[in-house]
Amino acid sequence: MDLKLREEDLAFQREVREFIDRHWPEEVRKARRNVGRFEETKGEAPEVRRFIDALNERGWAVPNWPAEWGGTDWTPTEKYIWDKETARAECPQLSAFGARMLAPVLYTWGTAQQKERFLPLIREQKMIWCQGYSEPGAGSDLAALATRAVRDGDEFVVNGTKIWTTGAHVADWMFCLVRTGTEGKKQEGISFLLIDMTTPGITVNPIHLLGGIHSVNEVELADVRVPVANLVGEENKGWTYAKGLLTHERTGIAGVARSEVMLARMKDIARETGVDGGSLWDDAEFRRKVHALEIDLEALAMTELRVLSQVEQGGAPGPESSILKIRGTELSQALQTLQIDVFGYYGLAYPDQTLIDNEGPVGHPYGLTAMQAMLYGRASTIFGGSNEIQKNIISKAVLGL
Amino acid sequence: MDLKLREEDLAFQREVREFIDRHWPEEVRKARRNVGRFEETKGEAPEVRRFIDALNERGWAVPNWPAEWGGTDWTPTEKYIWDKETARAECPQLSAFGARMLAPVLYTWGTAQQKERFLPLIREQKMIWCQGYSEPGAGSDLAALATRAVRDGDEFVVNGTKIWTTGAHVADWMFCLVRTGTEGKKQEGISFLLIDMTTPGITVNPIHLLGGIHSVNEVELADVRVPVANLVGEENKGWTYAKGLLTHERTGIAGVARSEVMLARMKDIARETGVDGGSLWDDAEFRRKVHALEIDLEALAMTELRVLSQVEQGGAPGPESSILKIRGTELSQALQTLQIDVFGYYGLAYPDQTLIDNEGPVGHPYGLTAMQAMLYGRASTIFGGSNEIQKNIISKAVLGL
Amino acid sequence: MDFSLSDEQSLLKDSVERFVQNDYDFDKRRKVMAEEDGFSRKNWQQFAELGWLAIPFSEEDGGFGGGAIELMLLMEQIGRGLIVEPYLPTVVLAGGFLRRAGSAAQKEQYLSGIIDGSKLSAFAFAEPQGRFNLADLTTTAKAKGDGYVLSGHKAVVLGGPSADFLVVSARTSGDQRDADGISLFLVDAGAKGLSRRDYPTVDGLRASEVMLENVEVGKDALIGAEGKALPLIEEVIDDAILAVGCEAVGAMEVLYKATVEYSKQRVQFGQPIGKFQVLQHRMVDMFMEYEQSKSLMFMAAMRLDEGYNDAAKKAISGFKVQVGKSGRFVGQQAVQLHGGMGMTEELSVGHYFKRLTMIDTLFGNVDFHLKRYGSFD
Amino acid sequence: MDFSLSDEQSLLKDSVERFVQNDYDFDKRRKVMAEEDGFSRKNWQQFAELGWLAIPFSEEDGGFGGGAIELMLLMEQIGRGLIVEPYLPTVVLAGGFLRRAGSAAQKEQYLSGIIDGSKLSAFAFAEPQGRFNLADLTTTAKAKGDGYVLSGHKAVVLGGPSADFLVVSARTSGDQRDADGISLFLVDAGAKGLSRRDYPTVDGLRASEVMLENVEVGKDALIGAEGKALPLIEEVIDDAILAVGCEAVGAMEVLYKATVEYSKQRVQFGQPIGKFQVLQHRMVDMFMEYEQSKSLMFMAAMRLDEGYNDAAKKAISGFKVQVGKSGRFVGQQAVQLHGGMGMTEELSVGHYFKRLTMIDTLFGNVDFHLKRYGSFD
Repeated sequence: MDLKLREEDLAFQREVREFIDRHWPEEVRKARRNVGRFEETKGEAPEVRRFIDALNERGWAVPNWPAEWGGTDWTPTEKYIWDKETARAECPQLSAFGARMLAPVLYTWGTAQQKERFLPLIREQKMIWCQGYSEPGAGSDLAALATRAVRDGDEFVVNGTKIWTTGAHVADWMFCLVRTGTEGKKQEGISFLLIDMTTPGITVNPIHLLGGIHSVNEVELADVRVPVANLVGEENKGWTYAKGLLTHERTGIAGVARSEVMLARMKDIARETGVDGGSLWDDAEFRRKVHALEIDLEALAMTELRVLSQVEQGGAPGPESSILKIRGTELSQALQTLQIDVFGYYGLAYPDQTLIDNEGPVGHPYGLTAMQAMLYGRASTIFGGSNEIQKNIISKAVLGL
Repeated sequence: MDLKLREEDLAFQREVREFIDRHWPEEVRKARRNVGRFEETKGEAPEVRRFIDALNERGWAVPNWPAEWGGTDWTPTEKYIWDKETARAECPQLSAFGARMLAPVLYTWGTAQQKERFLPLIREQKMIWCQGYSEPGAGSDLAALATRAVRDGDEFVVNGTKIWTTGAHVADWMFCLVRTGTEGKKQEGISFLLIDMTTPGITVNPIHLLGGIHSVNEVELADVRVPVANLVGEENKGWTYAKGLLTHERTGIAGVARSEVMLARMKDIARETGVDGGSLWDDAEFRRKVHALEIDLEALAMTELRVLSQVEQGGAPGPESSILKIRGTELSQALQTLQIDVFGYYGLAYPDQTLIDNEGPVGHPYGLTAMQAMLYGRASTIFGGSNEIQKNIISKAVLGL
Repeated sequence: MDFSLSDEQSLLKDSVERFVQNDYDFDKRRKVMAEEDGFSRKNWQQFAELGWLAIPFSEEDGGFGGGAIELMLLMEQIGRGLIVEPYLPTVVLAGGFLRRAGSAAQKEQYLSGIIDGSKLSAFAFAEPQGRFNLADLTTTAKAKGDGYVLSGHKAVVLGGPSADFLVVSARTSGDQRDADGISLFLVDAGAKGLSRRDYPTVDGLRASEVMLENVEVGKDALIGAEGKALPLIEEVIDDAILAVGCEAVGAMEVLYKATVEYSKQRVQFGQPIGKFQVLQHRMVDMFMEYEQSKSLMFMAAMRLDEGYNDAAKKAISGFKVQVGKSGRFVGQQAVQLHGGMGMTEELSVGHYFKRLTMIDTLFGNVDFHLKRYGSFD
Repeated sequence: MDFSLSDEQSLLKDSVERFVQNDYDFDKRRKVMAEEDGFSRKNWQQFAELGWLAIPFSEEDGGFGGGAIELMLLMEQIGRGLIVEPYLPTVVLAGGFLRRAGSAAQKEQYLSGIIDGSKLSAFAFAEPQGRFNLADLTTTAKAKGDGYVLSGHKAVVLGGPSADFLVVSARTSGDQRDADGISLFLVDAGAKGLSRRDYPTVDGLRASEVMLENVEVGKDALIGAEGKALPLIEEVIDDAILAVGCEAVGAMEVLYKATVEYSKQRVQFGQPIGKFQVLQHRMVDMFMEYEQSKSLMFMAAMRLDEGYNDAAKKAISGFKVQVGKSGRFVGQQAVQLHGGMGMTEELSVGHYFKRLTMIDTLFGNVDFHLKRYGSFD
């Protein structure tokens, strides 16, 4: 038992760091640090495009995919190092909906044509996807979805409403769960469809989240005609694919590296924040809170390593893997909440990005980002299976209750 | 709206204080302060007997009872002052099972003979009672009780087992819920019986609680014959009486005055406890915890006053009365837990009372009492309707869920 | 010991309650916030007509003679309606200084305008370096001729954008954090050398950074005695803490009740989510936090009315601690239990959450007031 | 990065696990505790035969050469079985000093006895006034002739009643809380001038107040260099913290699993209480606290094995903080969910709860170690 990286892993780490320093250099990081990034916007900044192109050139764009579609043959430790280093440098990531959520479904259950058509575009981030799962009546109870797809010749005619669809307003395509059968349990009769967002009948209505962030949408589908060729896998088996996908990506789910970055930045800012002739960092009570969270974070990081190590040994992740999402989101929310405390009265100040662009920030330049992170972060314990649902699952699957 | 006591209330307060100073003087309080009082023991200390006699002489033994049975005509404010002053001086109380729990049932639903026979003895604490409610299979689900009472002439024959019976080993009598009918809902068919503990067929088995405290027992009833004259109220209506009783005594349920005494003592001891050349009270983190609990306690005290004021105005207690027990027990547990922290390593030391009597305390003289309070205090969120059950009740009765 | 309201108090409470119910639903509030000032001048005139702007002022000054209880009743309803009109900066803060220490001339010039609704104001006290320390001032007021010259940077001045005049704390002597040497000045918003940067705050109010560059004021701009303003500032801020605390209590009541209602209607897994025990107990916890906060609200108001002393200060800080903790919990859980809907700007839930979060910061957060509370031990 | 055990480590773990399972059920434990010493000398001999008493000692010293991982594996099982035999005071504490700083003669006289099970020991370090400060010593050791004379009061010496010899910290120079001037001495339990008051601790162990009145020891009783013992004490105490922390992790595992089992069997309101969602989530929380503690246990042990430096100290303090918090929560909730049964001496639940509560105090509580953790930042 030891925590040391092996020599070959250290070499890999050096390689990764060199790549990042070249393609996502310190000055770019700094420049982007104080930009609220919770809005989904059409198009990318040129530096982001360059980084993604570099990833593709190097063959590192989609480390978890099968090698034949551009993935790597990295060991779990190497993947862990990659995640850690890119998070530390706050590198841009490929849009998760295509690369992390849809792609595994496609390369596992998609047709040859679907794979060839979509996977390269996803890998190069030239096609942006959104996820059509939730519906107004089907939130935590996802399988209660009611959007209907009725076969008409070699097309499905889709009618219904999707909600909380992140990035639907900037997406080229949507992958979507639709009801194609009504018999049996509600989990049966669900199919997995790929829908071109330019198809007639689709209306995207923006939903503004706390802080005015526009990231999610309501998507209305009225007689939207989708070629049968865009059905993934078998009809009525969509639930299986979606569920497989929900448990697919364990690495990084706890957001440890992101939280570590946030914690370190909070310490830096507290050290620079003057209070009563000293700094906020001199305040024992503030330090106590930071260190209490730091211990929680170290525990979570170690839990993640334990899971990683099991996977590395070829075993299945043990029960401790189930806590990663719950504890990860609780912790990031606690950090986000404490973080705005650092700014004192300036935590109240909330000029929007345009205002900042024109006149510079009010208070600390990181203030807006911190506030938006806190507000947007409340979603982390709701979306993607609320923490209450996660606990139901652990209770049943792990504790056998 | 104001918090000031009226002149007549202040006069009453002075009267109460004089009474206490005379009959429960400072030197007696001090002498008893460090004695663990969580064991139920047969007989009373002479100073306790003297105090109870004085109460009876003055007519203050059972303020809440109807005047005809020795109660007072105090206003709710006067009752509040009484509770507060006696708690502050840590005066002995009449055994709650007789005076607070059984008596209201008796003077409300008992026969004339029952009242005359039992109420004076309870008031004078010359007859000790225990409560036969819980059973091995009926804890939180009290109505599931299975102890049977079968009518045989002018007697009931009782068979079954009661558990968690506080003081059964020192009690003269037990009031007891028994099943006399099996039809309808489980709440129906329960009767309220008074049982002489010297009746043949009763076996009391001690249960030792954490810390070796002997306070509760298992009581086996094998063919115990109870005269029908000892049935309270109607047969099969016992649940109604017991339930009425459970909500009867609101005043003091939060234990605010007891917690205030504990908090003040903890501060005193912390001020006397040396740490690193100063005192434990100089430790900002310790003070922070104490003050956080003090604020909670002030809130609870005010909530209690709000309820009192409603009752004083002749109204029914509002929804806020429901939180008194939950918050009161949470808070006393938090105080008990923090309190043992004060003693540092001596919190580990646990000589029993005999050891102390022979050789004096190890560490602080209050250490044993504090530790026993912490251990015994864990029961406060379990017994008498667990806090989980309390929340179920509030959820339904107050929130309408 | 008496928790009942006088007839006048009941009338006041009913009047604000009615306004919130009839004239300030969430849609109307949204429209009001979209106005140029970020609130409605028409509403403000109505407040004046209803007499609300006169509440804390003595009858001699043309007011209603109300105390902490009246302020509590009003602010609790303001919290329930999430009212954005600048009652706090104008009436509680600026008005609080004028009624306590304003000269007859100052009262005539400014206080009458506050009462009749013609003048808005704000208190410029915080500074970028000062965090919650009211005495940490780098803004200076130097004697010049018969008056003073003010220079400095005042941060996050709530109500600043629409203020006709400001009350400004500045140092007339002493070092940066000295208790002595702090003075208060009345400064007209249009004064030469005064510039502002206006912006919205997270909870939908408006604030300004106020820059003072050699702003000249006369001797008559000084409120109270030169250099002795700190105790007065502390007293007025304690009023303001009571005010925002009461707002928080009102907001918590709305949130816990709205959550209970939502949970009865929202169906998931074939039943209303209010049938799930975990959510039931969570809502019981929200209810208890609200009730405990309300209890300390009563205590703080009653103590303040008994007189401004250590017991009152302690009660105020205790109340602020409770409201900070409870408000966070109730706000966060209301969002959580509303699911995605709680995250939207469209529903009111998130706006209450934001206001509660901000109230924790205003005038010192939980840590700050827990220490202050302990300092009276 | 490797979380797997070596074959030897697996054997060790299995061996202790088997002992706990087969030879240390709750009834046997009760009998053992009723023995005069409060533990079983027979068990202790078995530990010696199984080689457990040799684990941390070098092969040169007749030991097994184990490190922190081995200690962890053993202590975790000791925690699961709530084993009362004095492994901590004898092997971890006294043994820890001897193996690190004992002279050849001292090792021969004392260490061999620890390894073969013939000698028990204890570390007398705490004092009535010292709380958790290892350097706060009023016990003095004054040079006299060729040796020293010790006087003072040592508090709550765990394992004191059965110790054949004690390791005692005392001041040879300096003021009461100086880091410098602290020395360690080997003192035979029967030494003239040494007296004890023995008592049980809350968690069922035995401890002593040890009074030293002019106890004379030779120069050869000194462990390590005179006046320089504090860093050594800190290092050995950190070993002990790892040890009790691992015990706590073992105890938490037993508790959360026992609670889950109980909740499947205990029927109330017509169903097993494990079907109530609130209790389900509570048990999930218990499970998570256990897993997080276990993670930091691994980290602390691995850091210690990398070398005794600031990273190791920080990991130890972080682990102690986690175990303090988690242990309290898991212990309290296990009692709560067991209802009345959890309150009884008869069931094991309450005993685990008591041990977990006490472990939070041992060697510094959460507050103490949170501060120490922060001191490495």
